[in-house]
Amino acid sequence: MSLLTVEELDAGYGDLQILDDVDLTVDAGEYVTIVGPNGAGKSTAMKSVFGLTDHMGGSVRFDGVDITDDNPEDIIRKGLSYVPQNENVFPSLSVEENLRMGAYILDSVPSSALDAVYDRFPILRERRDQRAGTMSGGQQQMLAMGRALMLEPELLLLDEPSAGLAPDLVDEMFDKIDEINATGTSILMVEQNAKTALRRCDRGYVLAQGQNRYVDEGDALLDDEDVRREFLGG
Amino acid sequence: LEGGNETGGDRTIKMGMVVAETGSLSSVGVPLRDVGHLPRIQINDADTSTSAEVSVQDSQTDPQQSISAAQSLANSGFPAVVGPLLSEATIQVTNEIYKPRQIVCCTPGSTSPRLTSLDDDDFVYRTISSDAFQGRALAQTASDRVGASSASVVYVNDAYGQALNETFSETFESNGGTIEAQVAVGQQEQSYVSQLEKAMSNDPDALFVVAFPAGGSQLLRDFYSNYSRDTPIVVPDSMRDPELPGNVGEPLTNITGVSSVAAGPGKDFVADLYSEEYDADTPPFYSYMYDASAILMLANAAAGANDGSEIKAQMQPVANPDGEVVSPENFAEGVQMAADGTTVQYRGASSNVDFDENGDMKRVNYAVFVYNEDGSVEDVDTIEYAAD
Amino acid sequence: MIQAAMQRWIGVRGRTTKTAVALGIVLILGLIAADIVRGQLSAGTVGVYLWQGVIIGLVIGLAGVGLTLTYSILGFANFAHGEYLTVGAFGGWVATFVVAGIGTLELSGLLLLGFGSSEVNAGSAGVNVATAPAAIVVGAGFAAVVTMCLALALDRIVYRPMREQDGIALLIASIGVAFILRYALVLVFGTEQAGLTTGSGPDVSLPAVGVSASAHELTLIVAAIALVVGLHLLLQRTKLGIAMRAMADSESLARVTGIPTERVVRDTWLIGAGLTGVSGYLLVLWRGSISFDIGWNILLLVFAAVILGGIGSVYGAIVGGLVIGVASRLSLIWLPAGFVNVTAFLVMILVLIVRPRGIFSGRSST
Amino acid sequence: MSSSESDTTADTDRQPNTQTAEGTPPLRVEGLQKSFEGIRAVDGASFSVEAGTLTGMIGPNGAGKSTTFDCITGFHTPDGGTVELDGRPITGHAPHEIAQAGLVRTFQIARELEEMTVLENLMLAPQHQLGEGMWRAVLPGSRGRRSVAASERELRETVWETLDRFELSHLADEYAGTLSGGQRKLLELARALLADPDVLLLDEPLAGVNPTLEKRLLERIEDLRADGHTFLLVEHDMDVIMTHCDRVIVMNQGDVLVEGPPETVRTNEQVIEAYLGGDV
Amino acid sequence: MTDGTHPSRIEWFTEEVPGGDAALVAAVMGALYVGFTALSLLVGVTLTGLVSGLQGITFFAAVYALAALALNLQWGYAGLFNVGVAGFMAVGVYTMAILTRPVNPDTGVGGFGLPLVVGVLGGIAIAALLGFVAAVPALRVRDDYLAIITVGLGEIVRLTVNSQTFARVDVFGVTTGTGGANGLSLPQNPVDALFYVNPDSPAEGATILGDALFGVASSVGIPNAVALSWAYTLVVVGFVGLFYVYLARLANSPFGRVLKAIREDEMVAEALGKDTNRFKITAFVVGCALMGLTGILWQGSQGFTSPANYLPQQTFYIFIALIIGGAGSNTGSVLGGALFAGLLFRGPPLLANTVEAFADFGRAPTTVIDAVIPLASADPFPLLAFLFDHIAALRFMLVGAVLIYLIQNRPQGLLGHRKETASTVSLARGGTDEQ
Ligand SMILES: Nc1ncnc2c1ncn2[C@@H]1O[C@H](COP(=O)(O)OP(=O)(O)OP(=O)(O)O)[C@@H](O)[C@H]1O
Ligand SMILES: Nc1ncnc2c1ncn2[C@@H]1O[C@H](COP(=O)(O)OP(=O)(O)OP(=O)(O)O)[C@@H](O)[C@H]1O
Ligand SMILES: [Mg+2]
Ligand SMILES: [Mg+2]
Repeated sequence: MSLLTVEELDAGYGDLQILDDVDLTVDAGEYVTIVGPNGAGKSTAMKSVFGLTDHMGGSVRFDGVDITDDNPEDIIRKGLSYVPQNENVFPSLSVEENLRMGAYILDSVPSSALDAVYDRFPILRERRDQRAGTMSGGQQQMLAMGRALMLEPELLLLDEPSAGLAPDLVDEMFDKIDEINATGTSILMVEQNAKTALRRCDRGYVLAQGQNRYVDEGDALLDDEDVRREFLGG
Repeated sequence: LEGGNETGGDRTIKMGMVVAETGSLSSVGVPLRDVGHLPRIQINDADTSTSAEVSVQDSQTDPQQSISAAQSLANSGFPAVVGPLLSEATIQVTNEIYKPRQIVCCTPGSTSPRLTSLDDDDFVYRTISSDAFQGRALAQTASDRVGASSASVVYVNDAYGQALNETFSETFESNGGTIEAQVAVGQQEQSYVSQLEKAMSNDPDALFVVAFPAGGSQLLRDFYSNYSRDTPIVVPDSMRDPELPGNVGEPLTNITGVSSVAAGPGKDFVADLYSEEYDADTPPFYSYMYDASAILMLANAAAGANDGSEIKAQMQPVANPDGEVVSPENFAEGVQMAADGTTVQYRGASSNVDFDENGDMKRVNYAVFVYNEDGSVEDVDTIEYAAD
Repeated sequence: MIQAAMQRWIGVRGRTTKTAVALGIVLILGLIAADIVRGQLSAGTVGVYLWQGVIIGLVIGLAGVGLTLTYSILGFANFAHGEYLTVGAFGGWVATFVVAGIGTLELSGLLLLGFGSSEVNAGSAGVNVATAPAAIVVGAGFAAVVTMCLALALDRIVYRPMREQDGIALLIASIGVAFILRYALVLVFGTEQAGLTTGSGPDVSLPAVGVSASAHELTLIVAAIALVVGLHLLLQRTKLGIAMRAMADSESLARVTGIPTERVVRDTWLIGAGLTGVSGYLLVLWRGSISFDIGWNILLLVFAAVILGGIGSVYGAIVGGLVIGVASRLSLIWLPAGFVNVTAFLVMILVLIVRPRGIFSGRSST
Repeated sequence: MSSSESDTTADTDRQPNTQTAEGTPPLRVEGLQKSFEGIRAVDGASFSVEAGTLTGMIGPNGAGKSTTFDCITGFHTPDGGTVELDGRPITGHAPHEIAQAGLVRTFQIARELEEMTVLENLMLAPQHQLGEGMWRAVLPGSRGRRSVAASERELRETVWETLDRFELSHLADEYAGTLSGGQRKLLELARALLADPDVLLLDEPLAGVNPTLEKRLLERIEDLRADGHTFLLVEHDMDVIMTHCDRVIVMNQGDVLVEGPPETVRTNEQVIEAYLGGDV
Repeated sequence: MTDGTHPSRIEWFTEEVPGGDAALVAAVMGALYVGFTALSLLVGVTLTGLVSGLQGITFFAAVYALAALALNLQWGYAGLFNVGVAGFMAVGVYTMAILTRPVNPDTGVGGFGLPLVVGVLGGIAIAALLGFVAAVPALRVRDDYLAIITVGLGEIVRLTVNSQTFARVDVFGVTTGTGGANGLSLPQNPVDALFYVNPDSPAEGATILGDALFGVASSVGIPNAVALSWAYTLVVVGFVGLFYVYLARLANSPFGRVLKAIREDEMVAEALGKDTNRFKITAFVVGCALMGLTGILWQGSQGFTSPANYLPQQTFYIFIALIIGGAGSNTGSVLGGALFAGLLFRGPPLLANTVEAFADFGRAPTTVIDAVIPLASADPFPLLAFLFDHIAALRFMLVGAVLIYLIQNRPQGLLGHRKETASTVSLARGGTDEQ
C-alpha cells in the first residue's frame, strides 16, 4: 500500500486555485521526484501535503489515514518532515538551536540524532554556535536538511535541496539522499536539477500549470522526447 | 425650530456644561459636573412654572474637544454654558464659539489672569477669582503667617501652575523674601523625589506646592517619606481636598493653604445638598461650580429667553446688589421671581458673586486653611481683596 | 556633499563611538565634581538624583521586560501594555487590601481600593511591607494571575483572529484594547488617585552608596533582578525560550518544523503578562498610590527603554530604563525641572544615533 | 530636495561603455578582505574582469563569493583591499553610488519588492529616470510631468518586452510576493538587466530556474555580452560555466585559488579537489 | 495580506460609485451630512445649529484629511513611521505665531510683526527643517525605532513650548516667546479680510463679497459668524484638493515608485542605484512641511493656540484616520479623515445627546458595586443609569471597539486593497491613458 496518497487535490491561496486535480503517490521506501516549469505548482503541492495552503478539494492520506485537514504539528508526529524552498532556517538562532528545534515535539533531544546529523554534515558541527542567518547560502541549505532529519522521518519532503550547492556537494547531497532513502525513509522531492534528479529517483512526476503531465519511472521520463524538449531544456 | 421667546407661562431654562469627564482633569471634572446639576435639580424639584434642562459635553481636558463640545451645545440651542475648566480651553472656546455664536459662558475653574483682558464681547464670566490675587495671598501667607523668608516652588507645569508660580514668586520677592528654586513637575509623574530634592536642596524655610489632588497626593507621599515635616508647606486652593490626608496616609499638619473657598452665605447649604444628592463629600471648587451654574440660570430666567445676548445683558443685574436676595437656599423661588420680572441679587455659595466690568469677581475672599491631625480641614483666617 | 559627509561619518563611527561615549561620561562626572567643589551642589543631592534615577530606571525597565518579550516574539508593539500593567496592579492590590483588611473594614470599600468609600483609605488599611508582608506576597501573585487571564482572554478575542496580519495591524488593535481597558477601569474605579500604603517600610541605610533606601525600594530592586535574570535564562536556555525566538524569526517555518506555535504564543503571553502584572504591582508598592492611568503615563518611557536596549533583549530593557532614568534625573543639576522628560527623550535619540539598533542590538520585528 | 533636479541631463538610453581607458579592466579587485566575528569570509582575494566577457565565479559553499559581491557593491565595507571600476576606486562607496557608476548586482536569495506588482518591480530598475526628481514628478509642462509621462511610456514598452522574454507576462499585475521560487529568481535577473549597467554581478541567478527557460536566458546574456556588457556570474552548474564562460575564477576559503579559461580550470587538480569532487 | 473573507460589499461600493474617487468622497460626505442632519433633527436643533454643525464636521474632516494625506506620503508610501505628527504641527503653528505677532503688544508676549504670508511660509519652513533634523537619525534606523524617535521629538517640542523657560525670551532685541502653558494668540484669520473692510472691527462694514455672503446668510437666518466659519472651512477644503493633487502626482511617478521600493526593501533600491537617503529625506521633509501647514490651517481659525493641543493622542487620531482609509491610498486618506471626524470624533457626543433627549434612567448609583447588585433582583435601571452617567468613558471604549473591529475585518482600510500602481501612465500593455 502507498505511504502517501494525494488524490484529485485542488488547492491554492485565498481565492486563487493553483493545483487542479493533482494525484501523487509515494510507496514505502520509494524515492519520488517532481519536476516542472517555474510556477507549475510544485512547491504548492508540497505545501498542500503539509496543510499549508487553502484546501479546495481532493484528499491527502498518509499510511491510510486522512491528513488533509491536520495541522503541521500532527503531521510531523505521524512521521513526515519538510524542508521548504525559501527561508528554511531560523536566522537568529544558532546552528545547534536550529537543529534542536527540529526535534521540538520530543521531550528531550536525543544526542544520537544530533550526532547523526553532524556526522552527515560536518560543517554544521564546526559552526554549531554560529547564527544561521550568517551562513552561506549552501550552508543554510544543509542546515535546513539537517533539521528535517532530526526526527528520522518516514517520509521526507524536499523542495529543491540542491539549489545553490557546489557541484561536489550537489553530488554529495544526492548521495546523502540516496543514503537516507536506503535506510528506509521515503523521499518526495522537487528539483530543477532535473536530469540528475530523474536519474537517481525511482519514479518521477512532471507537473505543469497545476496539473499532472507525465508520470513514469525516472529513466523513462529522461528518455521521453517530449519531456526532454518541453521540460528538460533539450 | 427657533428657541421660543415665551413670556410668562411655562419656561424651560437651557444650560450647557463643558467639563472634563475624561482626561487629566477628570478626577475633579466628574464630581464638579454633578455639582453643576444641583441648581437644575432644585428648580425641577420645586413646584414652580419654570423648569431647567442641562446638557453635559465632555471636554476631555483638551482645548480641541472643548471647542467641539461647546459647538455641539451651541448647535442644540443652549444659550449659556458652564465651563470649560482649563483656562487654555476657555480662551480657545471663547474665540471660536462663545464670542461668534453669542453664548454666555461662566467658568468655575479658569483662573488665568489672561481671562481678565480677553476680548470676549462680555460673553465670558467667572465665579472664581484670577490667580493674580491668589498668588499674592499665598505669598502673603508664606511670609506673614508661616514666617518664611526663603521658599522654593514646586508647581505643575500647566497654565494654572505657571501663573501661580509667577505671581507668588514676584510677590514673595518684592516682600523681601528669596526664592530658592522654581521646579516644574508633570501632573502624573511616577515619583517626585528628585524634583523635591532640587527644591529642598538649599534648605528653604518653606515649600510652595502647586498641584492637583491626584498628582499632589503622590508628591506629598514622596515628601513625607524623604523629608522632615518641619518644613512648612504652602498650597493653593487646588490642594484643598478632604480626601487628601487619607490618600497620603499621613497627617498633613505642616500644610497651610490659601483657598478662595466659599465665603458665600450658601456654602454649607450647597455642601449638604450635594452630600444628600450624591452621598459623597464635596469636591474642591464645588461652590464656584454651583454659583456658575446658578447664576447662568438666574440670568436666563430674568432674560426670559434662551438667547445669549439677552442673558448676557442680565448677568450683572441679577448678580450685583439691589433687589431681592436669592441664595442657594431659596434658589428655585428666586428663579421664579426673576422670571416674573422681580429685580434680584444673587448671593451664592462661593461669595456674594458681584461681577466687575471684565466678568471677574469684584471682591474675592481667601480663606487660610490648615489640615488638622485628624485629617479635617479648618479655616483659620481670611484675606480679602477687591478688584483693582 | 551632506551625503558623502554623512557616509564618512557613519564609517568612522565604529571606532570613535566608544571614545566619544567615554569622554562624554568623564565630562559629565567632571562637571558634577566641579559643581560640588565650588559648593554649588551638595554631594547628597547628587546622590539622591542618582539613586532616584536608578530606581526609576529599574521601574521603567521592569515595566518594559514584558513588553520587550511580546514585542520580539509576537512581532508587534503592544500599546495596551500600559493597561496590562495597570490592570495587574489593580487586581493585585485589591487582593492585598482584602487580605489585609477583611473583617475590620467594609468589603465593598476594600474591593474598590477605597474609591467611593469614606472608610477605606491608605491610612485605615495601613499596608506596607513590614506590616502586611503576607498580604503583599498574595497581592503580587494575584497581580500576575489577573494579568495572565486578561492577556489570554484578549489574545483569544482580539489577536488570534489576526494571526495572519502584520505587526502594524496588531499595533493598531492594541491601541483599541488600550482604550477599552483604560476606560473599563474608569468605570469601576473612577478617575481619582488612591493612596494605598502607609509609609514605605523601614529604611535601610546603604553606606556604600551614601543613601538610605526604603524597604519598598529594596523590594523593587530584588524583585527586578530576580525576574530579569530568570527570564533571560528562560529565553536562552530552555526549549520554550528557543522556540519563542524561533517564532520571532519565522512563524511559518516554526509551524512546519513542528513547533506548536499557538501554544508558544500562549506561553509568551502568559510569561509576558505575568511579569507585567507583577511589575505593575511593584510599581504601586513603590509609589504608594494608584490611579487608572499609571500604566499609560509611563508607556512612552517604557517604549523608549525597550527600544533603547534593543527589542527582544531582556537586559537591554533594564539598561535602557537605567540610562533614561539616570540621565533624566541628573539633568536636574543643570536644566529646569520641566525638561526632565525632554532629557529622557533626547538621550534616547542620541543613543539611537550612535547605536541604531539599540544598546543590545536587538532585532526589529514589526 | 536640493539635488532633485540634478538628473535632468541623464540619458536613459546610455550605450554600454565599451571603450574604457585602454586596457583598464572594468572591474579590478585587489587584496580584498572581510571578516565576521573571527570568520575570514574573504581573505585577500584579487582578480579582474575583462571588458565584454562573461566571467564565471565558482567555489565551494562558504568560499566567500557572495561576500565578495557584497564588498564590491558597497553592501559591506571591506576590512582591507581595493575595488576599482573602470580604473576609478570605489572601495567603501555607498551601494547606490556604485550602481550609478555602472555596476549592478543581483542577490543570491532573491529579494523582491513584495507588495509591488511585477510591473512596478521592473519599472523601478532603470537608473536616472526623469521623474525621480520631486518637482519634475509634480509640475506640469514639457520639462516636468509631461516629459516624465513620455519617458514612462517608452519604458513601459521595454518592460513588457522583458516580461515576455522571461515568461512573466501573465503575472505582470500580481504582487511580487506571490511568485514561486523560480519566478522570483527570474524577476531578480530581469530587474538587474533592465537597469542596464556596464558590469553585472549575478549571484546564482539560475538556481531554481527550469532548464528550458535557463537555456533561453543564457542566450540572452550572451547577446548582451556581445553588445559589450560585462558579466561576473556565480554559478554552481558546471555545464553552464563550461559552455558559456570566457574565463573562470575559482574561490576557496576567501581567496582566489585559480583563474583562467574554463578548460584549464576544469582539469586543475586543486579545483577538482576543493570543488568539483573526484569523479569529474 | 489579502484574505478573501470580507471583500464584497465595501469593495463593491468603493469601486462602483460612478464618477470615480471625487464622487466617492462626495458620497461619503453626503452620507455623513444626512446622518448628522437626521440626528440633529431628532434632538431639535435650529437651522443655524444644523448649518454650524455641518460646518464643524466638514472642518474636522478636512483637517484630518490634510494630516492623513501628509502622513500617507511618509508612512503609506515610504514606510517612514512618523509618530510625532502633533509636534510638527506645533512647530508650524508656533513659528507662524512668533513671526507674525506684533512687536511689544499690550497683552501677551510679542513677536516679529511680520506679514502673515511670511509667517505661514516660515512655519512651513521650520517644520520642514525640524523634519530634516529628525531625518538624520531616520536614515539609520528602521520602523519601530523611527517611531519612537519621532514620538520623542513630538514630546520634546510640546514640553519645550509648554515650559516656562521659553515662555518669554529675547531674540534679536525682540521680546517674544511661546507663552508657556498659557498659550499664544494667533493672528486674525485672513479669510475674514475677504468679507470685512477691517476684520478687527466688523462694525466698520463689509466688503462687496461680505455683503453678498451675509445677505444670503441672513435671508435664511444664519448669523454672520457661522457664515464666516463656513468660508474658512471651504478654504481648508480647497487645501485638501491641493494636497491631494500634489501628493497623487508625487505618488504616481517614478519618485513615488522609489518610495514604495524603500518601504518594501531598501537594499534593493540601493542596489538599483537609487540614492535612498535622498528620497527618504525628501519624503520626510515634505511630509513634515505639509504637517506644519496643516497645523496652521487647523489652528488658524481659532485665534489662539496652546500646548494642550499637541498631546500624543492627536497623532494617534491621525493614524486612525489614515488606517480607516487605507494606508498607501491618497483617496483613502481623505475618506479616512472624513469618517474619523464624522463617526468617531463628532458622532458619539451627538448620539449621546440623542439618547439623553429621549431616555431617563433615574439617579445613578455612585459605585459599580451599587450598580450591579440590583441586577440580582432583576433591576437593570441602576446599572443603566450608572453607565449613562459614565457615557464619556463608554465612548472611549466604543472607539476602542470600533478600532479593533475595523482592523480585524478590514485591515487594509477602505481603499488599501487597491493596487495603485506607482507610475505616471497606465502600465497596461500598450496602454495610453495617463493615470
Ligand atoms: N554577516 C556574517 N556574519 C558572520 N559570518 C558570515 C557573514 N556573512 C557570511 N559569513 C560567513 O562567511 C563565509 C563566506 O560566505 P559567502 O556567503 O560569501 O559564501 P559563498 O561563497 O557565497 O557560498 P555559497 O555558494 O554557499 O553561497 C561563510 O562561512 C559564512 O558563514
Ligand atoms: N502565497 C502565494 N499567494 C498567491 N499566489 C502564490 C503564492 N505562492 C505561490 N503562488 C503562485 O502559485 C503558482 C505556483 O507556485 P509554486 O511556488 O507552487 O511554483 P513552483 O512549481 O514551485 O515553481 P518554482 O520552480 O519556480 O519554485 C505561481 O504562479 C505563484 O505565483
Ligand atoms: Mg517552488
Ligand atoms: Mg553565496
